[in-house]
Amino acid sequence: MSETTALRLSARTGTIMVAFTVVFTALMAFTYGATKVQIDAAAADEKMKLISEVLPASSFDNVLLDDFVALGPTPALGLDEGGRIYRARKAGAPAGLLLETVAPDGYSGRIDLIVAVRADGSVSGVRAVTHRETPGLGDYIDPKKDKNKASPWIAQFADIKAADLPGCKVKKDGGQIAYHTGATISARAVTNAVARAARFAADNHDRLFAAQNGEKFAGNP
Amino acid sequence: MINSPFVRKSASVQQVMLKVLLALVPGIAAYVWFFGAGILVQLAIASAAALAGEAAMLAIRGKPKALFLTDLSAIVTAWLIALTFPPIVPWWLTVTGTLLAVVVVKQLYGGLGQNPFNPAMAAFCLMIVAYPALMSQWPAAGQLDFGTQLKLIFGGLRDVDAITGATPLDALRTALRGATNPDSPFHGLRASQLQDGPAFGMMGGKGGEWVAFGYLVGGLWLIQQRIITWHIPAAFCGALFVVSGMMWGLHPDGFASPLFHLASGGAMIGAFFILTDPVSGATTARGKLLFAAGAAVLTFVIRAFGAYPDGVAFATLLMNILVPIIDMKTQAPVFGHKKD
Amino acid sequence: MDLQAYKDIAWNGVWKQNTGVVQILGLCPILAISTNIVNAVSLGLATIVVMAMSNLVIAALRNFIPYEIRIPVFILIIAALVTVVDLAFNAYLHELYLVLGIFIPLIVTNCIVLARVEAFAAKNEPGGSTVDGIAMGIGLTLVLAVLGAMREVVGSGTLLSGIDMIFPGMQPIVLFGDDYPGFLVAILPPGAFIALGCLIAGRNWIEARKLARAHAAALAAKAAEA
Amino acid sequence: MLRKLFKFHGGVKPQTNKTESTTAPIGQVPLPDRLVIPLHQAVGGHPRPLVAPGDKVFKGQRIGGADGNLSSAVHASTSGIVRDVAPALMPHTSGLEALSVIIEPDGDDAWGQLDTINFRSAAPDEVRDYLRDAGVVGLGGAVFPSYAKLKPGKEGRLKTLVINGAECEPFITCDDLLMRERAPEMLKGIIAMRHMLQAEEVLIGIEDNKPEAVAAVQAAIAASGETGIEAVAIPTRYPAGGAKQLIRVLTGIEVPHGRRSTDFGVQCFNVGTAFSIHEALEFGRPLISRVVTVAGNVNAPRNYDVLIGTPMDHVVRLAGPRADTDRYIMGGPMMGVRLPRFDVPVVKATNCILVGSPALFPAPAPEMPCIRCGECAKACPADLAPFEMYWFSRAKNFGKAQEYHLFDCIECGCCSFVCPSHIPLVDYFRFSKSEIWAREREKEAADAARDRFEFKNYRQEREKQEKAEKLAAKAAATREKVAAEGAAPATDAAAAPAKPKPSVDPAKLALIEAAMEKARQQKAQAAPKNTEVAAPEIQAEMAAIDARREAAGADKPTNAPPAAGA
Amino acid sequence: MTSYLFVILGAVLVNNVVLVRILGLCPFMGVSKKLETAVGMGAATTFVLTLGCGTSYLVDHYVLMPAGVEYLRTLAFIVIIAAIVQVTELVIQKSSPTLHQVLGIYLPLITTNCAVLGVPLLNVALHHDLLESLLFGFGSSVGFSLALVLFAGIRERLDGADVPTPFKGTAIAMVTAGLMSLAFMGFAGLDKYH
Amino acid sequence: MLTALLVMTGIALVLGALLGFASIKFKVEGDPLVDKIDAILPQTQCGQCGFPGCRPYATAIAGGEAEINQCPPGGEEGIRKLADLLGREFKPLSEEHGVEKPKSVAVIDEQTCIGCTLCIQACPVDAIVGAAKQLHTIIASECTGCELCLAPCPVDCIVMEPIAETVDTWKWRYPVFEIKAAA
Ligand SMILES: Cc1cc2nc3c(=O)[nH]c(=O)nc-3n(C[C@H](O)[C@H](O)[C@@H](O)COP(=O)(O)O)c2cc1C
Ligand SMILES: Cc1cc2nc3c(=O)[nH]c(=O)nc-3n(C[C@H](O)[C@H](O)[C@H](O)COP(=O)(O)O)c2cc1C
Ligand SMILES: Cc1cc2nc3c(=O)[nH]c(=O)nc-3n(C[C@H](O)[C@H](O)[C@H](O)COP(=O)(O)O)c2cc1C
Ligand SMILES: Cc1cc2nc3c(=O)[nH]c(=O)nc-3n(C[C@H](O)[C@H](O)[C@H](O)CO)c2cc1C
Ligand code: SF4
Ligand code: SF4
Ligand code: SF4
Ligand code: SF4
Ligand code: FES
Repeated sequence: MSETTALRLSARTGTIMVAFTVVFTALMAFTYGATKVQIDAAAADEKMKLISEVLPASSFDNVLLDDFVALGPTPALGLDEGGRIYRARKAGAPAGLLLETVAPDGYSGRIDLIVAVRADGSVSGVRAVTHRETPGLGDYIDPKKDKNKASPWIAQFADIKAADLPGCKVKKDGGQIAYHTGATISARAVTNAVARAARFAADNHDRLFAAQNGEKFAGNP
Repeated sequence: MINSPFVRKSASVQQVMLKVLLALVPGIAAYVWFFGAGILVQLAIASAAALAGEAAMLAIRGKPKALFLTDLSAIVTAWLIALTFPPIVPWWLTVTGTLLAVVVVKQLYGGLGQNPFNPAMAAFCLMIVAYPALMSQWPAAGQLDFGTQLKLIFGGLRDVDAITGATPLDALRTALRGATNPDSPFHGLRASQLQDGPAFGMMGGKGGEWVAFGYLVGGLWLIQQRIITWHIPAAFCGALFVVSGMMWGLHPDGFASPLFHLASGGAMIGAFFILTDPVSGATTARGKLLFAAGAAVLTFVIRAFGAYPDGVAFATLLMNILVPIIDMKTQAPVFGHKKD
Repeated sequence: MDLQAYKDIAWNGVWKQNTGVVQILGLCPILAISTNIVNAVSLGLATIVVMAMSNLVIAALRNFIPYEIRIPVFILIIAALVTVVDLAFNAYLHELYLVLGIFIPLIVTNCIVLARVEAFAAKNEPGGSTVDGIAMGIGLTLVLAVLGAMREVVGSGTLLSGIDMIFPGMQPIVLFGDDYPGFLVAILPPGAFIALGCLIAGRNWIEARKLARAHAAALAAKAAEA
Repeated sequence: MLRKLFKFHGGVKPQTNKTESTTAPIGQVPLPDRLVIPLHQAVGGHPRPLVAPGDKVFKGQRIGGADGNLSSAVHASTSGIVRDVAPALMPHTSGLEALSVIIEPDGDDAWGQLDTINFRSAAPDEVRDYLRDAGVVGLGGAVFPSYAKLKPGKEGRLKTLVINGAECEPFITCDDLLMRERAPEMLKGIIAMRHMLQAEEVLIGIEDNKPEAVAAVQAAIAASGETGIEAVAIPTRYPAGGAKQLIRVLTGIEVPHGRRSTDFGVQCFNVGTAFSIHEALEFGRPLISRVVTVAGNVNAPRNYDVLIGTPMDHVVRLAGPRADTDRYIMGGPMMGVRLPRFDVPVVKATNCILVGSPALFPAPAPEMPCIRCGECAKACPADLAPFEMYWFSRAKNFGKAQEYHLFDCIECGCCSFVCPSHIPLVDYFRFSKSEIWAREREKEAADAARDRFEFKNYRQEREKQEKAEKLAAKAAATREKVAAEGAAPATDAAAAPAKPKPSVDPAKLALIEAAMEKARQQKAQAAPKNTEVAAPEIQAEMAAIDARREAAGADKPTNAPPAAGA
Repeated sequence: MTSYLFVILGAVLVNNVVLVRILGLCPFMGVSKKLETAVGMGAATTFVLTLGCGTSYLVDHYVLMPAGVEYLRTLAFIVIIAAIVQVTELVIQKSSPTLHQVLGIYLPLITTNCAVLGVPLLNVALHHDLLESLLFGFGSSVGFSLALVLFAGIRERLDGADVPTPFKGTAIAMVTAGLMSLAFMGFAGLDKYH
Repeated sequence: MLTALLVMTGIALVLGALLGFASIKFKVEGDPLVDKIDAILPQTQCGQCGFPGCRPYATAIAGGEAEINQCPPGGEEGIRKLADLLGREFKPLSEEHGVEKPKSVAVIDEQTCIGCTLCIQACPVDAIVGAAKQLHTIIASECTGCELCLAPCPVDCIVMEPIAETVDTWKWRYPVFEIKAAA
């Protein structure tokens, strides 16, 4: 086989490959463009739905998703990549904070949480956003998976007064939070993360609300 | 058609298994003495389940029931299940575990002699994965009377935390891990202090160490009877001692002592009765040493760093996976091909 | 192609050459996603769509694809189609999209899609290929559904948990009451393997019995003749 | 002086059951009515028959000549008339027949002419040929032609000559009695062998459960005044008598499978063989009888000097078989051969006729699956892993079985003896080995067939080509001819317009004509003559058949259907 | 340094691609009947996967991310991997025809060995740097090869077992894989301890 | 959209060229696999497999055009070996290609043979010797038992005779102590 035929064949296959690529990438790019708005809207909807579960929609009146401070890596919240804290305001006054938090020590790795803390420092609600806890054992931290639909485990965090926060530990560790026997690790991870988040919110409350929208927040001085 | 040899030694599988059962008796006796007669109930439940499972599968497969039910191998499996499961697990858990061992892990492979995995240990792993809570509840010596044990076994669900104290292996491990965690009540404690608790005896757990001694006695008898060879027990105990001793020597406050490792959990029954299972274990001399030493290292690693309280069962299964290759690679040189 | 040919292709896909229990392909989603029946069937449906589309497209374009680069081209097409389906689900069937999560992109790497494209679509005309894709997909969905049901029932004693995410308001069926302790292993990887093993054995058993019956019938017929 | 002994791995200690048959001296057996002497009694090629039915033979007369380079002769055990040379039942598990000479004794027991040879003065090759024609083969069980073993390896000399008097199998005592009664003669045979092998030392290994034999041999050595010969008592453990095991015990040398022991400076012979060599060299008597133990389910177990070819039941009758006798076993209970019938002949390999009954050798308990307990490996004297070989033999995975050294197995039976699962392990190994051998034969046949097929294709190709060339040449010639004659036929054609196909090219016609002519010629010739490939014997055979057929009748022409002529 | 070790150990044992992450099962089931071929397949996959991880990292970081077209990730990765596989196939076909014949349909199927796409995507999700990506790819494929070879060892022996007829072949192999996966659960928790 | 196109086009160009080049650079000629398959086939050359001999069948298998279960003389054992070599599933002998028979050799009836040479031409391994109008004989050791000589014989004088077992070719049987439900 001579060099030239080899080259010509390479060129031919290359061209055909490119033709297919162009056509199908175009198809994808087109779909992407056509669906992007819809997808973003759907995602925002979803987020708002989740937020309303931890922070009643009636308790704030700003566009929550557009009012946030950005965080760099923040060990206090378990964030090693950074995240956001959304600020809820009612009639311009601080109504609460919504913290993206990570419990790094779940049974199967990190558990992404959102923790809502009211202006008075009490916890308003908690949701696990993503987790990989063992199905049927540790996944009760997610109310969708919790068998007890009437009063899911995570509901214990709805309304913990600021004064009760020192008791935000699982019972095994001497706190108030119940857990499922045989799956303490998951419960402990979530509980400790919530306590840390609430402490963080209390410590930085004023500075958080004072910060510019979208500003990079430096954390505890 | 019968061909030579026309004479045979009088030996049978039944005899072998019977001796293994007899060798378990000292350990069982100590078990009953320290922890109560509940274990006897468990032994009975497991034996019945094993025979039932085996009989059902034999019937389905059209194999001679009388022959295989009396070979006693199912009973050995059943007893080892009963002895390695906590003595107060509910009856259905023992039954499920035993049935899985006999039906899935043994009979699906064709029955006696053909299973690549140790049935009893596979059952242990399946059950501890499925019911980590129930499978981690070991009562302390003398803590429960027979009536309570019966109630626990047959009484359905219960609040387990209220009855069981921390078991030595589990407690020490939780504590050792807690010692480095500022959130934990154990923060700052040292291994030697932790081992002062009422649950601990001279070497291992209170009572438990005598059970282990019973297994040791029975195991030595098995060696004397030439049912098992010294390789596996020696390599297992030796390697476990060395590995845990090394870590302990480097870090006496972070790890339990080698004697504690040998005397606790499944170490002794594992060394003499479980890893020695001829069917699922290595068969060549060098292979046995490798197999048991590997199991010891894995046991230590799982105990010290893993998620489960004891590592013997998982280590056994993991080494079972390696057996075909170990056996293949450790063939002794045959006659005329030795290097000496 | 006549009706019979289509029927054959369909039967082939659903039973004779079933991906999960005969060809032993496409196992990863089968094992990973069959923890409950809702997830399983949802993914199965998405796979049917992808398989039908990729078989159709590739059968139609098969004459333009040089042999040496067929695999990259096939994969390109499949990946593009999967992404399109993924984006479409995301935008217009958001609820369902959330249930399936990463499972849709995973279809790209499902080897059964490529295997069918290679083995069938690349050699047949579009009509039959589409039927083949759908039939194979149905076969896969069946396995997924049975496996999902088995594992869900044994593992947690329920059926159709998570159904409310697709049909809001529907409740899962609780089979053994709240006291059922569950059998976690069934939901974990070991349970997946063992359950699929049993499923394959079950199919073998049915086939063997069918064969034995046919054999007996043939013998009887012969005897009647004689 | 105590010699340092070595140990071999494994081995077992079955009940020996030897004392009963050692109480009486070696007995004599009356002449039977009929002797059946199989021609093929030893390893190696099949001897050709040298007698025909009706011939008169003398005792010791050669009736089967050694054939090929690993064969040994067979002799008439007594004088009498050859009744038949035909297949007869063999003392072999298969129950198959093999070519045998059947002699009706005339009662004279008259020796024919006996030549002797002086092994010290004759050339070694001469002595070996002499022993081959004397039919001396190993009497230890392997029946390997002894002359072939009497070659001192590459170095021309040997370190140790091992004489095997271990007799480790239970029940058998023929070597024991031979050593007790005929030690001096045996010793003379040993001296001859030592001379031929140029051996430095001779070690006679005898299990320590035969003190009388040890004493007798030691006495004979002392009496002979020879040095460098020693009778060594070795520990009683089966199979100490296996050549490899005995060499190991006495010298520490392990001879691997597939290697010659002379490469390691040792050679091993049975005591009975030594005695026969003495008989042959000293008196010119070929191997026509041997000591046979009759034991087992008989009232009076005893050893007899038995003529080769004697029906076994004829011998056993003397020992008084019990009523529940259900089988004879040739050899011991560990390695013996189950016999198809009671009246099979005693052959050179028959060291013992073990009379069996269901009570004495009960059927083993049902075979259970192997539990990999390793007992068999502990017992295996060849250091094998029998359970692995079994596992793969059972699955008919012969490649794997061979990877575990199947062919190093000496079939001693120790593994089956100890197996708690009662698995007939050796049967699996025998099965595997014979399957592998069969497969090798098939493979060889296939390879040969491939070669022949390819050769035939090549030949046909060549013939076709030659034919084509010839045809082309001829066609060219014809064409020329036709062209030359061109004008005339053309006018012919024009003159005869009635011809149906005027368009046919005359050249072509001519070609066809030529081809048909050629075909006719070819048919006349012997077409595909295939005789050049046939070997001379086959040519001869064909000629013979042709002759026979010619003789058979003149109906040959009428028998030929028209097809053949067409 | 130790963190790199943990990346490898975690990928080989704790989160074994096949037995715990359930990826790459088709070749795991298909090419494990003989030890020899399992070793070959393991080697081929290790090569492709490690190379694929490195290449996809580079393409992701230096092409896709700067261009802002991350949604093409799946497509780009799989096409790159397919090309690597194809080249590997050609090389194997040339250098070892028997291996090629034996690996049969599985070589092209390396492309859809879920692990081969899954691992690079996991690299992205786990924010691995280049070295980590390579190690993770290597560890995962070693884990795959390890599981494959051990499984083949057991399956070779299973050939002789008297398995009930319906379970003969793939079914009992599945059960075996299940028990292997169970055994590997014993490593649970090891990766979190550092 | 344009960036997406550019990026993917670039990738495709590079890869496409690379592949095209590799497919030429590593082109394979010949197929040693055929030899391996042919070595397993029994070389009976009978054509029962549907191919004109063992090697064509081997070529067909290697090319993926034939199943491995079409050779009756090779029997189950042969299929098993092929399955092993090729990593395919074992399947029982395909019925349409015939059944496994005991090994036989052809024998020519001396009295009937007319020496027509037709059998010589048919025999693929030259196992028949003889010249025209002469008696033909079959060399038993070279006859593969393919039966190809039976059909052409105009006087039907060739018969197949199973090869008798001798002490040398006798095989130990599989030790069956099958424990059935009797107990
Ligand atoms: C595989 C295996 C695992 C075991 N695991 C534990 C365990 O985690 N904790 C325990 O206390 N005993 C365990 N045991 C049982 C002990 O050997 C002993 O029988 C039991 O009485 C507890 O004794 P201890 O108080 O020394 O732990 C286990 C036994 C086996 C064979
Ligand atoms: C397979 C398996 C999965 C587990 N998954 C979880 C889990 O998701 N969450 C959890 O907290 N514990 C889980 N565990 C249990 C932990 O290993 C540990 O035993 C337990 O959390 C201790 O809790 P306890 O103190 O209530 O007994 C799991 C155990 C096993 C065997
Ligand atoms: C297991 C086994 C046991 C044997 N036992 C004896 C024995 O006891 N006596 C003996 O002379 N030969 C015995 N043989 C035969 C010897 O291996 C060897 O063939 C013989 O000693 C060589 O001598 P020969 O050629 O003179 O027969 C035994 C062979 C085997 C395989
Ligand atoms: C020394 C010895 C140890 C054994 N250990 C076990 C064991 O650990 N687990 C088990 O299920 N069976 C054990 N058995 C019984 C039997 O070998 C086992 O059930 C086989 O795996 C069944 O095929 C043992 C038997 C013997 C002789
Ligand atoms: S003695 Fe029998 S049961 Fe034991 S390993 Fe050997 S063959 Fe198996
Ligand atoms: S028969 Fe073979 S395998 Fe068995 S013990 Fe003897 S030499 Fe070893
Ligand atoms: S059937 Fe077998 S023996 Fe006959 S030609 Fe075909 S491959 Fe050769
Ligand atoms: S003689 Fe007949 S059967 Fe024998 S190989 Fe030739 S053609 Fe075939
Ligand atoms: S589906 Fe994952 S490898 Fe086939």
